[in-house]
Amino acid sequence: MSAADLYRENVLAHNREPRNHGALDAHTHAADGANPLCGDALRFELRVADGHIAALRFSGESCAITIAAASMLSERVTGLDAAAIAALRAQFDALLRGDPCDRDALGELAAFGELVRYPARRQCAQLPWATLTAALNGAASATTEKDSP
Amino acid sequence: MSAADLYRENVLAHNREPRNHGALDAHTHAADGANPLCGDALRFELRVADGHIAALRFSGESCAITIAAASMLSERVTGLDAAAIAALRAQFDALLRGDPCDRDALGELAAFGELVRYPARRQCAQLPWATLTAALNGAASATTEKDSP
Amino acid sequence: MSAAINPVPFNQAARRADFPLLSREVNGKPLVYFDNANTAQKPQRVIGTVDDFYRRHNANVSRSVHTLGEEATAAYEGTRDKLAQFINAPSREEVVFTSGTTNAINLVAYSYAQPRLKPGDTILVTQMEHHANIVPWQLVCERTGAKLKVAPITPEGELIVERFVELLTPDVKLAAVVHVSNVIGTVNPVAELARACKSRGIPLLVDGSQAAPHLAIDVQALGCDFYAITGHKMFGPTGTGALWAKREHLEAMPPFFGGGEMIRAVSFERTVFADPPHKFEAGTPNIAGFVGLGAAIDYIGEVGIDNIRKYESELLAYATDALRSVAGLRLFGQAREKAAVLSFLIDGVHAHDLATLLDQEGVAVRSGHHCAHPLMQFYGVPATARASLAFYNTRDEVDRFVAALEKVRRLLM
Amino acid sequence: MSAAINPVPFNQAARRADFPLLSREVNGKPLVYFDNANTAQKPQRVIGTVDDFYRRHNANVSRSVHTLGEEATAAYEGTRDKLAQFINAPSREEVVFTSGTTNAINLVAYSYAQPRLKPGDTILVTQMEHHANIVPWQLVCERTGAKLKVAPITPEGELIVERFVELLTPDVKLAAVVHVSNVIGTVNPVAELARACKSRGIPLLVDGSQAAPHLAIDVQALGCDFYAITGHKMFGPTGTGALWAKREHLEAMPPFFGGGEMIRAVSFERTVFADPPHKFEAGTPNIAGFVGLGAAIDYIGEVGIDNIRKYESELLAYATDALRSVAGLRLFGQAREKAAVLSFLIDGVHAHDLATLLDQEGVAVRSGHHCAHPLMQFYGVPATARASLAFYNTRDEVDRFVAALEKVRRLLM
Ligand SMILES: Cc1ncc(COP(=O)(O)O)c(C=O)c1O
Ligand SMILES: Cc1ncc(COP(=O)(O)O)c(C=O)c1O
Repeated sequence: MSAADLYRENVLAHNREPRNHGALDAHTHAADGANPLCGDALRFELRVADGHIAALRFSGESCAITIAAASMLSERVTGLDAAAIAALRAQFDALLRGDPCDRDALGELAAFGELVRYPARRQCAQLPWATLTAALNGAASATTEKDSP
Repeated sequence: MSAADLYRENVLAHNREPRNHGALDAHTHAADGANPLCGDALRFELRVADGHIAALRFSGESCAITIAAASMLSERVTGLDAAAIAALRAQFDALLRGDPCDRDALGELAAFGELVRYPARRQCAQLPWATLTAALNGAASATTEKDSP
Repeated sequence: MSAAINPVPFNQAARRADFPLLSREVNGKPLVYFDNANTAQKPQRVIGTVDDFYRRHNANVSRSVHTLGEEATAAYEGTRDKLAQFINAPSREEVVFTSGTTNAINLVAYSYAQPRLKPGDTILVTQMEHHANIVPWQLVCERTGAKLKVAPITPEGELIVERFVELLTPDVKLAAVVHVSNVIGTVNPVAELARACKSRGIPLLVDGSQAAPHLAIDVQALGCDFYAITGHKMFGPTGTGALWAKREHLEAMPPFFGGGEMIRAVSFERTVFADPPHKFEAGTPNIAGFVGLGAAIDYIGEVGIDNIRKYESELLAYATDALRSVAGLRLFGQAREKAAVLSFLIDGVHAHDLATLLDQEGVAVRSGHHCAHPLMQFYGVPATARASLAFYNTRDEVDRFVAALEKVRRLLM
Repeated sequence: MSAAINPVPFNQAARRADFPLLSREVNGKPLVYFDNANTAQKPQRVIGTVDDFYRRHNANVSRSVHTLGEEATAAYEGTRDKLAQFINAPSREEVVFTSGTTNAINLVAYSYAQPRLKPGDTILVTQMEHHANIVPWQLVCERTGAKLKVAPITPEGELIVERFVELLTPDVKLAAVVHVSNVIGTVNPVAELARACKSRGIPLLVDGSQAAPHLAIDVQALGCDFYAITGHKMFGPTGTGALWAKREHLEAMPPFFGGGEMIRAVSFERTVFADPPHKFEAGTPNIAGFVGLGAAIDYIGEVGIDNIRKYESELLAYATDALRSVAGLRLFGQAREKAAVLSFLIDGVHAHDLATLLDQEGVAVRSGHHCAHPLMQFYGVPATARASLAFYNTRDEVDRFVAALEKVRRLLM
């Protein structure tokens, strides 16, 4: 299947067995994200210590792109502080736009570079970022509407 | 000029020197007609005796088609009663639609048969009829809007 | 069956060839266009008519007396005659041109409902409505203090008619019902609903967006008060549509948009409005679009709406059977009277992933809420995938669609 | 003059050849199309873009995830970027697509003016407005108890700016002014009016229908609050247009039409609306039309709006001189800043007879009130004939027009 470029093995694997899935007891931050494209919902719960993410979990029913992005994201940002996450998000947004970006810093998340060819699906990969950022900022909810094509 | 078929000599002559033009003292019926296509206005004043038109006059600023039609009409209907006028009007409407009609009965008015090719101008020739009919029916005003293409 | 019933011979392959876009490839595969409920493709006759209009007859219809203006007006107003005939309206003056169904329903909301509604009044809709037949009523309710009531449906996606009728209490000032659901294909028993409304003096608006391309419409036989259609779903150009309404309603309704073409005389002191339908048609309309819509109506007439309905219902039966063979597939909507629209999900697979991966196989389906959030809430899903068929689709396309589905399912499992 | 000022070389004959309709004959004569203020002709690029859209990319823009849907969305939303650039809007989100200027102004009337107006308030317009910039305000005044005030003009057809400014009293809640008159061509000093409005906190709406095809528009330099345009007059398809409005206004305005595409979430209990511009764009838009409008904007850019303006002003001077040579001809409107629109009458000859007889000579002009009754009342005539020129018109056409006028005059005298 030619969509194997987007739905590549590691994306599918993260979708099948998402890392850091579930609820996080005693979280310090949380936010609910919504993708108005389809009504999908995502929840992030975090424990922040000394300004760094000590642990995080996500839940919600979503598409494979959102779940894989959330799963990869959860691994990538553990231990980082808000500034580092914001910098990484900027790299990720550049990736989706097809602009030059630091693929090494993004690690597995670089898989979503294929979304350049799927503008309508970009929000799916952006929802975890929007939700995580909302949680870090103390906001209760986030939507990807503004990011839509 | 190829429009000479519509603007033929007798039409132009009636426009230049309309018959029965002006106001009618001691009229028994009157109505104002408006052509919404252009804002043209026409006024008919009649003296009806024994159900027949004894005299009529028209006034107002209008296009050559309206004036010529009013002028010819004024000559043609003098002496007729409402039923005869209605019958003649039906013939005239058929003429404009290009349907079979009694051209002899219409007399000079048959010149307007050329309006088949000018649907936007038909209202101009219909305005005198609408105004005359309104006056006969005791209505104060008439418009040709419903007759528009 | 016999020539008397179906007088127009139907050559499906020839008809399919009338649609240039259908020969396109997508992602290296021949396109299977199964997103017809979203918008339909256009036959060459429609495309060519629009093209020809711009090349040879383009002019404004605003009462120009020159030749181009008369040609444009004749073509544009000709569509009004065709549309009146297409829906069997008693009179061409009852056909108001709009930019689509959404515009048509909002016109009724602002110009009919708004002046009539007061607190305590209600508008009755159904659980299966499109947002276009919900949100305008919510907005007018907010402005007037009226409320929305919702008639329930069965899990199969059929309106529960007796509940609908029970809800027609004296507080109901308008009922608004979709003729054919864009999500689950249900064909509602509009004539029956109209009778119930009529006997209670309640006007009925019918959202015919999805009906016009698939079945014969007869507003007089249906007995409704308002009927809304949209041109782009009936093989016509985008930006076209119409509201049919009974003359008495149109005459009683105040004008909606102000501007040129809808007036008889304007002064700063007093403005006199034109008669319907022009009273509701302010400004320069989508002239080329409506001329194209006329060609679409001619085209449907030539194909034969009964041929379309018959062919599509056979194709629907075939597709339904084929989908049932897919493991873990859940079909939404199994109404007895149903248009060729199939909403579905595959266990454990999200609708968007389905749609994206099907697209890689050249199959265009829609995924999402289909502008029918409340129906999604009823089924307890955020989104579905939807295959909506037209008479130019084929069994072969259904087979390719199902094969692609199997491939996608295996990939994602 | 120098290449630096006018960088795009302008080949008028080549540009004229871009418009297929202009090679048409009417009544056996080569067409002279002088009805551009009514609607403009379309270049091949626009016609071809619409055609190609229907043939190869047609799909709904409603968030489809399939390839056709993404292509259609990219093309459609691409026009929003182009339009934002064309009028120098600060942001693409401030560009709301409408079916035309009439729709755009009515949107402001219903969604901006209506909630703000109360008895005693006024809206200020001018004596030279098109009905589209009068009647929506009359209707909203009727609904709210507000009143219309009218700024006067000189016999030459210029707005009396000091009177306009004097009328900007605290009761004025909105001023609405045409940028370029469709009847007499006057170009109003919008930037100056906007400054006067702004210093008094009064929002200014500009009806730019006739400006967009003729001169460069920069809404930021103009300093207005709302700017309305219509696509069909700027060489684009019918049924397209836009309202530009400052973001703060769009955010404060409640939604207007309800339906699909303008919501974030719908339930029967609570509906959440999308952000501007989508909040105001309910339903399926005129997709093919807007894709074509993008091509029209590209085309204008290629020709060069400054080339257009310069060429047209020379043609206007030539046509004005030529008309002055016709015995008994009265010209309406002699503003110093004037677009190439010539309204006129010949003594003793009615405008309709002029138009019909000119049409026999292949010359298309409009006759009537031009949707500007109050301006006709100002001049004390029921109707005028109007020749409105575009950059594809030529001096030779002006000569043929004047010759035809002479012929008509002789016939009718
Ligand atoms: C000055 C002016 N304003 C408004 C309009 C209305 O534009 P539309 O009919 O495209 O809505 C026109 C054109 O008819 C116009 O010339
Ligand atoms: C059932 C139904 N109603 C209303 C609409 C709205 O039609 P439009 O978007 O053409 O205004 C649609 C299509 O989207 C529909 O399917």
